[in-house]
Amino acid sequence: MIQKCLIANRGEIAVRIIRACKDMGIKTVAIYSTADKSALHVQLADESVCVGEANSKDSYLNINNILSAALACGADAIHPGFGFLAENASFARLVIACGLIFIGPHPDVIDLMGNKINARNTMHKAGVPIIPGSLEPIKSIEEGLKQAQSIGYPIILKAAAGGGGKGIRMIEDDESFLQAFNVLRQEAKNYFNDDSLYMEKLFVNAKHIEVQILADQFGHVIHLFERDCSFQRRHQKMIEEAPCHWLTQEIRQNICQAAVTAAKAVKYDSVGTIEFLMDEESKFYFMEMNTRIQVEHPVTEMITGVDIVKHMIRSADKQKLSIKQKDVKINGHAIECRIISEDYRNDFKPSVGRINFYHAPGGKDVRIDSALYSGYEIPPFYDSMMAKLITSGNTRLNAIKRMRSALEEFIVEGVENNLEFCYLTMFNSNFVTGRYTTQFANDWIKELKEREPTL
Amino acid sequence: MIQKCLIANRGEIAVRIIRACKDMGIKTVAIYSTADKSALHVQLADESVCVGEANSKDSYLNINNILSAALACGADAIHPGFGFLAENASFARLVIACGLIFIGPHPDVIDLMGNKINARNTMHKAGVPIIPGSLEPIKSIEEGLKQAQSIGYPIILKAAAGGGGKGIRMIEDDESFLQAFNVLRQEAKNYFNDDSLYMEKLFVNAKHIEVQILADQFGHVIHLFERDCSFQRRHQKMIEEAPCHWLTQEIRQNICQAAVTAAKAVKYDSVGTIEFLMDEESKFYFMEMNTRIQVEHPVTEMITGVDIVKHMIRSADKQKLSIKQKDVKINGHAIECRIISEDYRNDFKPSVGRINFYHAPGGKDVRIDSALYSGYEIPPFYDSMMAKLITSGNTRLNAIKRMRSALEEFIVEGVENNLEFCYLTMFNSNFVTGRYTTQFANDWIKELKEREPTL
Amino acid sequence: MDIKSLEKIFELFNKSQATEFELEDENFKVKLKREYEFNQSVVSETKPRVVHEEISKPNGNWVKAPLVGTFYTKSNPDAKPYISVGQSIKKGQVLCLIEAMKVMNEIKADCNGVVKEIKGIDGKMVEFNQEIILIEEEV
Amino acid sequence: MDIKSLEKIFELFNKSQATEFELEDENFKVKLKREYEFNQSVVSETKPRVVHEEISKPNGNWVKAPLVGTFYTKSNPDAKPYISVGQSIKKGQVLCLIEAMKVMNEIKADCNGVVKEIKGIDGKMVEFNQEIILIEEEV
Repeated sequence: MIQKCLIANRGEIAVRIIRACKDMGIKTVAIYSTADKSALHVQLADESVCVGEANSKDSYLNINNILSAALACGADAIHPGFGFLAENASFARLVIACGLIFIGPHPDVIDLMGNKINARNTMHKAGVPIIPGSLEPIKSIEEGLKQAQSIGYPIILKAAAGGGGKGIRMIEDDESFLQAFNVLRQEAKNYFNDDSLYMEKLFVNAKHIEVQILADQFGHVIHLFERDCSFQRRHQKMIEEAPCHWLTQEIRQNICQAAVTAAKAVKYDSVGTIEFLMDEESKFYFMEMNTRIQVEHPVTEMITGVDIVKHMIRSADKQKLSIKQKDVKINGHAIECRIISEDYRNDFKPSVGRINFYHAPGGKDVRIDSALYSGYEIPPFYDSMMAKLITSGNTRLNAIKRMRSALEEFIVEGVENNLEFCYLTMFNSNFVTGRYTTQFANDWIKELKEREPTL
Repeated sequence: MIQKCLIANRGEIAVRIIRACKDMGIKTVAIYSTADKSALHVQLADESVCVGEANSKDSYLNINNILSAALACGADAIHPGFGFLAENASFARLVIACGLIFIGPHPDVIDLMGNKINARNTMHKAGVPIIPGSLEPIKSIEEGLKQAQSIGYPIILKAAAGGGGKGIRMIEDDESFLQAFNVLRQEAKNYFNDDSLYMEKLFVNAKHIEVQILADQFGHVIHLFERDCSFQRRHQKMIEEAPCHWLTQEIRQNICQAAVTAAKAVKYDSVGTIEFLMDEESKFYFMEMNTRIQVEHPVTEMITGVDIVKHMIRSADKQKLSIKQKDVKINGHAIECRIISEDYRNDFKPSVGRINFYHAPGGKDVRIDSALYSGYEIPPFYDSMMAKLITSGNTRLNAIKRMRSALEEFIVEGVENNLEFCYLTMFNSNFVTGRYTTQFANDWIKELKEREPTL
Repeated sequence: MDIKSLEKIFELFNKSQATEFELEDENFKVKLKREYEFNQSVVSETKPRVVHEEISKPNGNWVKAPLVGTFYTKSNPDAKPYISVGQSIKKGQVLCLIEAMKVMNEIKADCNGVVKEIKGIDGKMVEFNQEIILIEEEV
Repeated sequence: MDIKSLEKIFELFNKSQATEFELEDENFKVKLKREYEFNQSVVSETKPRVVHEEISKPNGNWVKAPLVGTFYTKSNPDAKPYISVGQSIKKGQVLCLIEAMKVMNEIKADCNGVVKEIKGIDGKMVEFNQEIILIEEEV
């Protein structure tokens, strides 16, 4: 049984994990950089250790200091959260080599799914539909051009080791392919130290649908239904919901079953997500697998009641899944808005500073996962996500209405933020009908910009 | 269809009702006293009207000003919340006479249930078990003495028009009966302008169990299961939970059915609560009916998912109940702590002042209904309840654990409060086992006081 | 450095939006600093009213609505208004009506004086304590 | 400076929105400060440290832990400690060990000086940047 867990992260996800640990009677150790001395996760944990300078690479990515802290504090497990070291297989292996439990999947799966080409191949073999495109790294610019022509433009060119919206180019024609190929290859080398590229057909009006998976170390895999994460700006999710309004029962059944097949194919043994693209004809294709807890997990928790983080900890602790597929039911609808310190009127420029006044909404069917408090100083070194606001309702429209009034109540003063943007979105008719695709957010932001003088 | 609702209340319940109205697309009018100019409910409503001086009788009980405000603003309905005018039948009749909708039951039921002797008689006739005691007002001290002797001490002497913990005496023997009778009669006259008294057998180790009722104007009545409100200090509830841990399925079925019978007997047509006492042999007796929304309604909302306030508004708006008894299921367990500005170390002395810092807990399964914000000045004129913290879990123990860590996160600086008291209670073994009765809180407070030097 | 000047400096500082102030001359040096007011937005709505009262006080006394209701300047739509700005009035004279629960309540002057301003709007609601008519008292 | 004026100054300060006040003239100097209170509880834990640094700074420079690990004053349990309070040390001299990932890291003096205080505790963890040894530099 895990007795003490070090949380190798910061912000609202560190707070989320600390809360889960407290409920389970697990002691918590927070880590922090010199810039995060008064961050909320530090104050909520039982113990805390400073692991380095403000810059992530010196602190939240400082594997030596993090492991030393875990060992010196007597922690027996490490939860990586998301981002930072969450999908770093070498870190996971080191954690295990130190005799600690890594709260996440087996490092081999992280490796396998981290390389997007290997992931595509694995899924293809398992019979899970993948997006038309390369099955191995593109050898040369000439070969790539041929491949692109045979798939048909537009295509999307990606770094095999990429992720999180980085190392991606949309390609419209031969010319832009020739221009982009070597640039992206160099970028991939710089960012990920791996210059392998591959391509996929680009679906312009597609839905981003992902299925939440729970698995244990005894071969049990269940799904918690799907999320609709099509609201994206530059491949970054902003608003998520569960379930996906568009799906028929039959397609829901098929996509969730495909996700379970995918997870079983890689002997998945933790909490994870299978991401799919769904085209206008409701055909879906495997995109990638996230081998970690995700930002948007609360919408699934809201509609199923299942505590995903607790299950992740239990699975890592060699416990069997305590629920069966038939126990999981969809109850209503949930929406999440990521509250970020970015100025939506100014091209989402990040904003830092002191939260002079913070007031969170409350009441029925409202959940806040936040790392903020009145007087907190947002440091300029990390991600701009400050909080997540999640609402639910019997119906999708009720969840939207709840979100509207929760956003009206939400006050974050001192930094620019996207509260107003989210609020406006909750009245956009495309959003309200739920018939939006991955293209929508960009168009909507453009439209808002054009209407700005009249707003 | 109700278009605009005036909320004749303040504090967290006003905020709660405003939120429900917003979700339903109903415009809201807040009323406030001169002392409540910057209260949260005023800021959240679409409009607000000052209705009088700080003292409740000049503002929140100022029927003329409240009705004028409703008419002048074009409101078509008034929600009274709880306390203040919520169980004032004359007010309800005036609201209706003004052509407005009173969001509550028919005034005749308020009257009938407001007189506790009539309520007992009505229930007795309907076959609902009542506590052994008087069936009509006690005519004289001599007759009362005889009655008390035949019931057997201890008994409880009550004002027929009383409520909210006022106009009540516990009587141990003949001597204390003779001492108390005339004093209480005078008190009843002063407080309620009605000196009728009655008596009931006093159950020392009893559970206070109440059943939430939903009804409409078409004769439909359903229950939302029971709450355990046995945690009371001086007849004031402090911590509530749903469902009651102690009940077998059979008893639960019986008590809920009795509540439905009770509501049908009085042709109840709104949201209400039937309160029962349950003795050590699990026999239950009707105590009284609350013809209003109650403070503790959120625990029932947490386990059933049903929005009680919305149903109350719909029923007043002549809509049929949208759910059936078979749709209502208990899902897990929920606990509520009333956060009050009282100093538990100092005999729960009320405390007023400025909230220098306010930080509410968040995360999964946590609900806050609060009227606080950083910088808010608590006025000395009203109830000491500042906020309600509600947590839920798959099991009662999980709800308790969630409550513990939520209380750890909760910061209210500037006024004395009972956060620490609630926190300590969550570790008390009698509370944790759930085997506590109405006697428990008083003993526990005494025990804490004795242990105080060592705390 | 005398207290009078100091008083004035504090007053200027308090009224200003400055968060820091320093003054140095041959004889003395003063320094003032304040923290940012963190809940400005929430309480700001009450501020204009305060400022307003301060400015208008010197000119007279506001008659405030003693009850909630509909404000009328005349007894019926065709009648002449009870008062107009600039008019002299006598103690006890009717200034306006406030209708509440279908009852017309006459609001009367509690001193002799001159009407300086009428803020209540004909046919519109007035809140409790709302300033409706400004009277400069005759002395 | 008489008590009356002081009283007045306090009064002005208390009433004002200022959190800091300084006044200096030929004869005297006054300084007033108040804490800005609203999030006291949340940030208070960092305060003792700040105070400590202010007090101890004049006496020397703290050697801070450059990594997270276990602090040792000696190379093995039976050895003599590397340094003791009062001892003179030379630049480059080993002051202590910090063990991290089973590697012993020698922490060396970056100046000549005298050991004034050892805050690291033998066998206990040190955080990044934690003050471990206070050295008064020799000049």
